[in-house]
Amino acid sequence: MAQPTEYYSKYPKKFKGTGIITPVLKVFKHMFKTTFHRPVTILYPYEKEWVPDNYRGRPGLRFDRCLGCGICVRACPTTCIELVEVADDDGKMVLRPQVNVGRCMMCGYCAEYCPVDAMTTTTDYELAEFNRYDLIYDPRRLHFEYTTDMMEVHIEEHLMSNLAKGITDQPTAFYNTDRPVLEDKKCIGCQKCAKVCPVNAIEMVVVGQNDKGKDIKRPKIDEATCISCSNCIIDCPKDALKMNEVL
Amino acid sequence: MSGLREWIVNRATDLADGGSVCLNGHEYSDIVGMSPYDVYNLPYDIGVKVWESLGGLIAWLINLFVPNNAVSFALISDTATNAMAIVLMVVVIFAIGFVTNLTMIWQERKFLGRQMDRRGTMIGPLGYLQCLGDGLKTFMKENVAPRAIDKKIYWWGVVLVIGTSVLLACMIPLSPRWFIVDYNTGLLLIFAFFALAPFLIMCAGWAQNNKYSLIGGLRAAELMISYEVPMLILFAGTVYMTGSFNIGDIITWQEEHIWLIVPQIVGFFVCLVCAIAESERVPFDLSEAEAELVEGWQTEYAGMKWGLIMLGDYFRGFVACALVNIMFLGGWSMPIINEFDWYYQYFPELFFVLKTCFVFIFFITARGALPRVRTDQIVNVGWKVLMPLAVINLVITILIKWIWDYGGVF
Amino acid sequence: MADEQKIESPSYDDIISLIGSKFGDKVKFRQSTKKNVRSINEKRRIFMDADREVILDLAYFLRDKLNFEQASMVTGVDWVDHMQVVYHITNYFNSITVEIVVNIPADDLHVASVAPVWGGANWHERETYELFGIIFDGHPKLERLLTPKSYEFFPFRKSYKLRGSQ
Amino acid sequence: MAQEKMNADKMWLTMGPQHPFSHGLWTLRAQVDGEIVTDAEPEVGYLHRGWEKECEQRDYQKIIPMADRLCYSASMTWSHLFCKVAEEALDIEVPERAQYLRVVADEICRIQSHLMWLAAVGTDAGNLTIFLWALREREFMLDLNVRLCGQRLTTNYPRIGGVRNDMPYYFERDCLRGIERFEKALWDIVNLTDDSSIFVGRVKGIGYISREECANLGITGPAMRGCGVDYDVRRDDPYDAYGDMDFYVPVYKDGDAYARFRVRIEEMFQSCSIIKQAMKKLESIPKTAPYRLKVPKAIPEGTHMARIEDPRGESVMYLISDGTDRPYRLKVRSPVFVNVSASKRMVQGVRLADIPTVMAMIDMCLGETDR
Repeated sequence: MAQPTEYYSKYPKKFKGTGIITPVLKVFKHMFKTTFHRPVTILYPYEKEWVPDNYRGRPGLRFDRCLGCGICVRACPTTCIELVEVADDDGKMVLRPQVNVGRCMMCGYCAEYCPVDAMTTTTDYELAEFNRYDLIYDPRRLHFEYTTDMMEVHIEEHLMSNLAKGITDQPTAFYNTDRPVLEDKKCIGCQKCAKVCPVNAIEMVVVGQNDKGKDIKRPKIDEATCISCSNCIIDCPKDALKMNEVL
Repeated sequence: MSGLREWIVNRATDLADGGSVCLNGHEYSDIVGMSPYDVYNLPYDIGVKVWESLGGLIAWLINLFVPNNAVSFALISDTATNAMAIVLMVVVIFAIGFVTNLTMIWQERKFLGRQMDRRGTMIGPLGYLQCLGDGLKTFMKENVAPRAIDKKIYWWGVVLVIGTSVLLACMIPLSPRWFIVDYNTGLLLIFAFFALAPFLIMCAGWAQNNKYSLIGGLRAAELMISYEVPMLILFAGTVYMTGSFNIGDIITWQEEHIWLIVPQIVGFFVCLVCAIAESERVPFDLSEAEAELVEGWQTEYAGMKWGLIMLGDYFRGFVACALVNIMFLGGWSMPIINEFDWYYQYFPELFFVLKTCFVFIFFITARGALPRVRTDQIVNVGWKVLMPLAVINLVITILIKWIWDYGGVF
Repeated sequence: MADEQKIESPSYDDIISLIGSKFGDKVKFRQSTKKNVRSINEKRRIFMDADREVILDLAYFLRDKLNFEQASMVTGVDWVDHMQVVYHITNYFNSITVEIVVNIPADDLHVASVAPVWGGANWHERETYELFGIIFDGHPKLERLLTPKSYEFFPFRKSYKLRGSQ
Repeated sequence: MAQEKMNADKMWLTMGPQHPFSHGLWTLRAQVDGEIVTDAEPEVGYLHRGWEKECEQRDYQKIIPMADRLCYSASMTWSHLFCKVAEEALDIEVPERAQYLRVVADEICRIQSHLMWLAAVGTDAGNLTIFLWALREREFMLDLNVRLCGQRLTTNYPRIGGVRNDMPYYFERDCLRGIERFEKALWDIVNLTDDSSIFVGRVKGIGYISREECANLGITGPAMRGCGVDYDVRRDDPYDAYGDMDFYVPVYKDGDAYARFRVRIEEMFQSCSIIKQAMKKLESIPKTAPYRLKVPKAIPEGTHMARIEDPRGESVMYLISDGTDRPYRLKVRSPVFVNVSASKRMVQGVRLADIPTVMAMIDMCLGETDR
């Protein structure tokens, strides 16, 4: 059984009035000590404190890795991320996230949920600007030079079904397990899902012909390349697609 | 430049030959070699020297354009020199007092910073210039006064509080040759001025039309009344021992016999506590207790008024430390090294200030180590602890004095 | 009388049987179906629905007889067609928390105040009043607490829509 | 209320919202008769932002960082509490490693929150050294937060079904070192406060509340244990790994401000002991053990309630879910909200100079009070 500490046991004794000698001596001693040692405060703009790699500063982006899937946009609690069209290295227009750092609350969800580790946290916390518009970081400016492994936050979730089976060494994440499933009756074959898929995992397959002789197309989802971004689900006009959550 | 020097030397020789310049009623030619306890006044001397250069320069410049005019001769006449020297003496004394005060502010901020494990002031060499910067910043603030105030008392209250504080600081002699007037009731007068502040603070607190400042002002009066009495009783002991109200005499007595801290060790600590309370510093800063009364009696004083109040507070702190120094630590006297000739030639002012700063360390440490005392406790301590101790100290002093003088009590 | 005496640390079954015998079908108990929640497994939660009329009697009974000393929380819920007031009452000796749900019809938002019973319920009831408009009869000072006194609407009702939604 | 009766002897002092004593935005209107406080009226609501209503518009995952912002110094316990109530709704138990990590994080949070309180006590009593020394120690605790989860205050560390990340490889060393250092440094601050007759004289015997009154007014946390109620949610209604922890709940029967002060200091020592135990236990759990469960986005229909021992008292969340991914209603029971309602009772009869010290023992945090 736990015991109270020395501090607690001192109390029942009647207060003797130790006077002011102990604190005065303590403070005096500390004065001499810190005269010869450095005080704990640091001269901030000239000296900086070391921050570990997993520090959650502003979000960073690796432009090449990003798919433009928009998971970060939906994960952001403050809606400070939006997808904008920018030219990539080849001059092609692609969708990339742009972050309003003035609104960002550094929760790190974008880095955590990113399926390809394109979004990262950074150790950059000095974000003051003269202008509010300067706080909007476009995809190129989000680049952070010293990205390390610790900054790619990974989700290492375990499936409850796996744990029940006794498997404890297979960490996974939603983008590995969750896949959209089609409710065939509702689908009208409009191909929207195939167009919005950022990884081209949806392929329209002809499954038959209707009364007028036109092809009936149904999306076929390549489960290996799908990243569970749910763009197709959101854009589906008839709510035919649904996310199948594996637990 | 050679023309200037030549001109001044000629004029000075003329004047010296005439023998008409007076210093405190003594002939100029008599000054050199006089007793330091009599009239030799270093600030006045500096004033004379400065005016000789300054007034001489002006007179010479005028003389260049209008040779042998009356104004030039009037500027370097003995009457003008004496008058201007007195003005410059005040300026010099105030300047030195101001620098001393800045040093003490710097000392407090730096020492307090070290006690709290931070750096303290950082601007300038060792952070010395921070106080000047702060003063400049306060000076440039807008001079705001609330509408619903009692204007006359609001302004005169703060002016008089600051004025008496600065006056007090200038009245403290730094050495036998550094004073304004060498008056025989010196210590008594200082105490009288010191006790004037709570009345003014109370008036100023009332005039601001603010509940916090009203309570603060009343607390200041309460505090002062309880701590003025033990202080005066201690003062009676000192005066009884040394037999004089004159600060110079008190210190001379201590120099010749012994520092009063030795027979009056109880009195020294009582005096320290009283001095902290008199200068309204933590842990006795009830009148400006920022936890419950926002800034106490200074709540409605903004900008430079507040800055000057803070400056005045430090002047009062300096006076309190200097009083402890004069009454118990022998003022400018140093036990061994004052045997040497060069000590009284060069160093007494410096050592006085150093000793005062040493006393101030106690003040700083008390501020660093102790929380604020409550109102009822503060009065209890004043009347029930310090007052009896002061009386005991007086009794001890009387006994020692009797033994000293008559070889026995009866 | 032995019955009137305070039971300092009543057991789970005691509480249910005593309340059941005192209030009959005015108070209905609910069973939780949760399997993995520790406090429910170890029988430290009791869930019950009470009629609006008996809430004050129930409160006095809980405090004076069963020694439930502290009102952790009083809150309102807007179910659009009716409202609920939910009480969480705690006993410090066996740390059992009782959850009492009182249904109130939407056209008559009155319920007896338990602030005289437990002082801790005072501000919670004020808050529920200002946010849901439920009036607690017998409350010592039923005024707006968090929102400005000039408000004439009840912001936490479902009929009060927020601007913009995600 | 001022118009009730003109009384020339008494005056109403408004302390707050911009007042050095009110740590945060709130007002205590005190009626004083000279220096004696005869009546008081707390007023809150300056920071009311409809937190509970906001949550009805957000996904469960997105509420976690919002729960962090309920209280600046107890962010870990608040987000923990929200995850707790969501787990209760999902009817799951988190993996063992996550439970111990949560305990470590919670206790670090408790220590830093109590240090923030100690700093506030220092300023309220008029001594800045206590303030700075306590904040210095708090800074080391915040550094541990940074090591563990990447942010100093808004930790966003617990997740529904576990924690965000396992502890980094250097955390164990840093944490044990930091705790050992802290235990020594706390004695320094104890020397400044508890060994100083002036400080003890300031807080002893003021703000008395009896045990029955304390329980009835719903005061919780250290303030309650200073009044003699022997109750701690961690021990009596254990959650996560607290059932396995061996710690002592300090209780004083005096019921004055000094007893509340002592309870908090002793709690800091006990928190150190809990952290050491949890770190020892974490060593025995393999590093590859699961620490986070995959949970569905939507929570099934039902009403759920969870409670936790916040640094300031017992905090409760009451969640009504309607089967979607957003809560139907989320009610927060803030400990300070109830404690501050009892401030009227606490300050009656004390002196004006005692109001800051009495109220400091409540440890105000307005973010969670007004919500």
